[in-house]
Amino acid sequence: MLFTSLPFVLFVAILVLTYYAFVPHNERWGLLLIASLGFYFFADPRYLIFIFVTALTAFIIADITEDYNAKRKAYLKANKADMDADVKKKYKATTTRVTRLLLALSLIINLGILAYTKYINFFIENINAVRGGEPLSFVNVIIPMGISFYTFQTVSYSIDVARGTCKAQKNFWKFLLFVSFFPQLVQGPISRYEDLSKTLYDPKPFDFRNVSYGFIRILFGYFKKLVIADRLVIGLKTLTESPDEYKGAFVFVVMMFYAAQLYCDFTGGIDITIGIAQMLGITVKENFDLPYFSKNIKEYWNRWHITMGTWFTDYIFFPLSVSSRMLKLSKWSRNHLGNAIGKRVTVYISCFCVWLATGIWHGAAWHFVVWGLMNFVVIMASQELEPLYERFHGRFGLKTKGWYGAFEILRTFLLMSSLKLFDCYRDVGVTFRMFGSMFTTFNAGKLFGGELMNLGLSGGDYLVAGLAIVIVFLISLVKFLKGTDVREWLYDRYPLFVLSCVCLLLAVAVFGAYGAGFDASQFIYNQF
Amino acid sequence: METGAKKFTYKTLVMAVSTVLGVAVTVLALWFLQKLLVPKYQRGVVEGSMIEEYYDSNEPHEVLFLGDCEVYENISTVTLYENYGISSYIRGSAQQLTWQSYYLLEDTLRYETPKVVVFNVLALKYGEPQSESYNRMTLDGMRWSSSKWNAIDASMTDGESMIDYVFPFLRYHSRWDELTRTDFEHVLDKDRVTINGYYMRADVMPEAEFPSPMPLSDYTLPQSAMDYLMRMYELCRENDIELVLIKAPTLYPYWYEQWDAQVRQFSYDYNVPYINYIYLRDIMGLDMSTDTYDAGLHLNIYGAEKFADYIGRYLTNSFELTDYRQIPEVAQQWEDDIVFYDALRDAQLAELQQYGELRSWGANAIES
Amino acid sequence: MDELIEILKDLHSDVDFNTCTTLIDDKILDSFDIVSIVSEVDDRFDVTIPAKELVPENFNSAKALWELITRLQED
Amino acid sequence: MNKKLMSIVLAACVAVSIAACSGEEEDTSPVVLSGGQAAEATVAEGDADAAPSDAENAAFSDGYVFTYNGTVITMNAPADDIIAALGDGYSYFEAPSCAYEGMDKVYTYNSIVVRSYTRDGVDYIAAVELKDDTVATAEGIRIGSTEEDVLAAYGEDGEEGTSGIEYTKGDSFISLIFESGRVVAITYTAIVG
Repeated sequence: MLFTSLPFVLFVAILVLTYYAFVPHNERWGLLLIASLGFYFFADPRYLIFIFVTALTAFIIADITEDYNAKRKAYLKANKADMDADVKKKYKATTTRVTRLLLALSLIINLGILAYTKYINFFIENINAVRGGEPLSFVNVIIPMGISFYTFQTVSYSIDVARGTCKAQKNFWKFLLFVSFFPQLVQGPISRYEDLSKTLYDPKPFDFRNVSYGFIRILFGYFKKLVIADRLVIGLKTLTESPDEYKGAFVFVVMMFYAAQLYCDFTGGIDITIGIAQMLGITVKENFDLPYFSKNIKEYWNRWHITMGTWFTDYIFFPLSVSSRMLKLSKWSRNHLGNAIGKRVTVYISCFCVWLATGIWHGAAWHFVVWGLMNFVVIMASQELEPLYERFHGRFGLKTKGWYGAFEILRTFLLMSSLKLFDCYRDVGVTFRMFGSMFTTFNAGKLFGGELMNLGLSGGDYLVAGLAIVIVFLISLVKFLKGTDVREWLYDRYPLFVLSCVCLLLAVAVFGAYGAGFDASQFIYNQF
Repeated sequence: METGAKKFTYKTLVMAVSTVLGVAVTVLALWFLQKLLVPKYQRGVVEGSMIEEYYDSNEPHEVLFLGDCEVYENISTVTLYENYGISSYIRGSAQQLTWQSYYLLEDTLRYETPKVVVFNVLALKYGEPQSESYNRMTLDGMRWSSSKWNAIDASMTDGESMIDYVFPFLRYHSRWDELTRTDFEHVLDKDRVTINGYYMRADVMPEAEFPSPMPLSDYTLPQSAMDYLMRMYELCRENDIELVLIKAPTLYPYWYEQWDAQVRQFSYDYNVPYINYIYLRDIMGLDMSTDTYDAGLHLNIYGAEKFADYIGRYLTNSFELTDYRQIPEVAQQWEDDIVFYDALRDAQLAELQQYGELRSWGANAIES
Repeated sequence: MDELIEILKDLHSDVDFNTCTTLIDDKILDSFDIVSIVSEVDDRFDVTIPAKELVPENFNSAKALWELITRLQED
Repeated sequence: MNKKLMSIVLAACVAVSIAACSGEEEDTSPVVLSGGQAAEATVAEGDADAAPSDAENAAFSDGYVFTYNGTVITMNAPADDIIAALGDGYSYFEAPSCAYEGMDKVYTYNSIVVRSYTRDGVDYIAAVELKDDTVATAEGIRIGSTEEDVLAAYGEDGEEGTSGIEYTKGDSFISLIFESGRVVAITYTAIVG
């Protein structure tokens, strides 16, 4: 059941009605659980086993861990007087080992399932490539929908409970709802238990404003996704399927199309997710914060797919860089390589690991790995060049000039769009070749030879997509410059709000790229 | 305090009114857009208008023809009336499949019960759904009933879905890019394209030689098609309707002898008349150098009148049909049909005189 | 506390760390800065800040950070 | 919510899913949709750009291929190039489909008949019929071959019809029609999806 399918729309409509009309407030989470499992069931019943096993192991081990931690605390408190520092330390060390083992068990099972389903064939493929001779045969596995997202949710839960920063959920069914909450199952966001649990089990009561906000947000999500993203996909497909026919200036077209397509597809999907949650009175963390208005790549990654970024920071980057081994390495390198370089070694190692993991997380393929590492390289480069920039900015007083800000935004946008080419061509060699062709044989004139009309998009399609992009851009621009949320502005002028809803709905209905004639393309992050 | 409360009610009122208005406008707009965006089948390809047109015909119909272009282009309903007083209707459509004919019969029985149902057997060669565009032309025009639902269910090809038939808007929304003048002119009402289901062509293109038929490794007519023929037979029996099977006198697509034998066997087993008019071309006086408009695939008005005259004689002799020329109320309606028929013929002849070909009908009239 | 402010000043000379209480919320300190702070604190105060303490509440102001350090020292 | 009831519902879900699991194994190649383009990167297949270069139109079909006077004819391949390559020696017939939904074209050569169908304004090869024993299939069968020859060349798993046997391969099938133990007609037909 795709977000863009009619059954899904009906499913949500019926759910929202039932939710408010027939189910008492304290039982609403139960309805959501049934809906979520139903959603999964209709996608593929076998998925349920995977999500069930993941949720159950994380739940049980977290439960045991919390009990154990509580006992340990009580023991320490009760025997405070009798223990000297040494005994205390020893006790602490042994008990910490136990909690660590428990955590490791939970993570191995959860991440093991993820690794097996998603990466086993990638692994075999690469072994075959290296080993030569009789190739190993591929394993027939299913990749459960959204496994990367819900596994990351259980992992963060397990770690937080082990750390004691989060209270464990004692009701398995409630926990299962946290893992399987259907709007975010398809492409995130990756919610933290601490955040989501606040409203998931105790949603806000019916509030007309809230439901209206959610409703228009869903419409806007569909607008971005169906009118823009799914339309541009058609052109992108033509351009990237035969790269050698479309070189030079066309690669730039690919960059622009993909930037718009990916943004609209992904943020549109998140709008639908958060909008549904909002209609249900549940607060889901924002996943985007005007990413294309970033002035540098680091900022970009703080604004794009935020929940993934913070997940990697909190559970890989920080633990890695503040581990005792890393701190020791840091000391060593500072002594031997000098303060300036030494300070960076550990950060860079951690950062490298994060981006390697990010690349792999995006998909079992080398072009993702390369894409991740390219991000690492660019971030490092800009980090190293920062003092230089600073001086440059200082000398010309550029920071204060508005046009320079615009330039920085454009620069970051183009840089990120270039990196995304890896995802477009899905082949490292081809990507480099195509990227190069932009500089060797740009030939802008070719674009106007009528070839743009042969990509599968008509003049009308370009017009509609163009206008829609302008609308999306203007709404973002207002938010960026004035900080105003257009939704709120409209809601205060309610008839305008209704008019906007009607226009959005009709625009999606008529201009949406759905149904016969359009390939039903899935959300980009669907299988992650 | 009081003004506050008043303000509150005023605001709530505005919100309520605009919400209700918004919903109403949306529903209305979607309804209108659906009307605007669905294909109109009014020029060039008119075959999609035929099934719907039946519901506008008020005469009683004692003879009902079912089948594909081999009935709706080959039999002049006006000739049947003029020569024999037979009031008939052709519920034909492009590449009408056997189950579609069956469900169209079911559908027709909701409105009237003919005495004779004539089914053209060419479609028996198809055992599976064939093409979406033909499905649409046949099914979209049906009024909603369980028959329509079942007809759609039996006809859908891979990739089609019921919801697209329930809301044709979902299927045709992307036509906003291709709308023509006709689409705007016929949003709400459609012009008549047939005379009781007969699609007239007055141009002439002599029959050419057909390539020899391709040999098949298996000549068994598909079971699914034969099953629906059986259901058609049973439905007719239940309703005291005489079922007649015919094969129209046109030679292409090829009607294999082995197929003919199977239909003959059915005719023998169930005592249903079956007439293969391919063998009777000379007797009915068909001259395929003048009686076809597309090199022999279909008959033109001259051929259709000859075939209608011939089949009409058989129908009058074999069944007790009413001579509606004697019944003034019906005759009056038929007179109107004849006026339309003659006008249509004259208009086509005028164009042929002027241009040497038809411009407002057929392939030349298709808007792009 | 002064030594801590010094560490922070080394990272961002243009921020008034005595008064600012939104170091994380306003994205003044990024993840790289935090790692630097942890390693400096480890050096100078001999206090290891574990990963679980790397939360916005502990880094939003110099004061909060100082409280964290003293708490860990006592432990 | 009634806890018991819910447990039952969930247990049922799991039970059904396990039952479904033990059912037939679907093709579940690890396809990762990441780029939005419906072009699916099938990891398991490795490099997909190693397309066969010898027969250009083989890329359009994984079915039977017939060669006539050096021209490769593949079912469902675009017809224009193939007809051009076959040269001028044919007689031509065309028949528009009902309601102008396409055009069936028939090209009759000395020893074969080629038929095409229309899809979205483009002609594709629909069928090839072998008319005499001067031409043979790639598997060496010609008019006059015996039933045993056919079974030896194509195997035993054909679908037997009332007058011959049919073998399906990819998006095409070949029909071999027998009369008293000998092949009297051979046709290739495209399976139009």
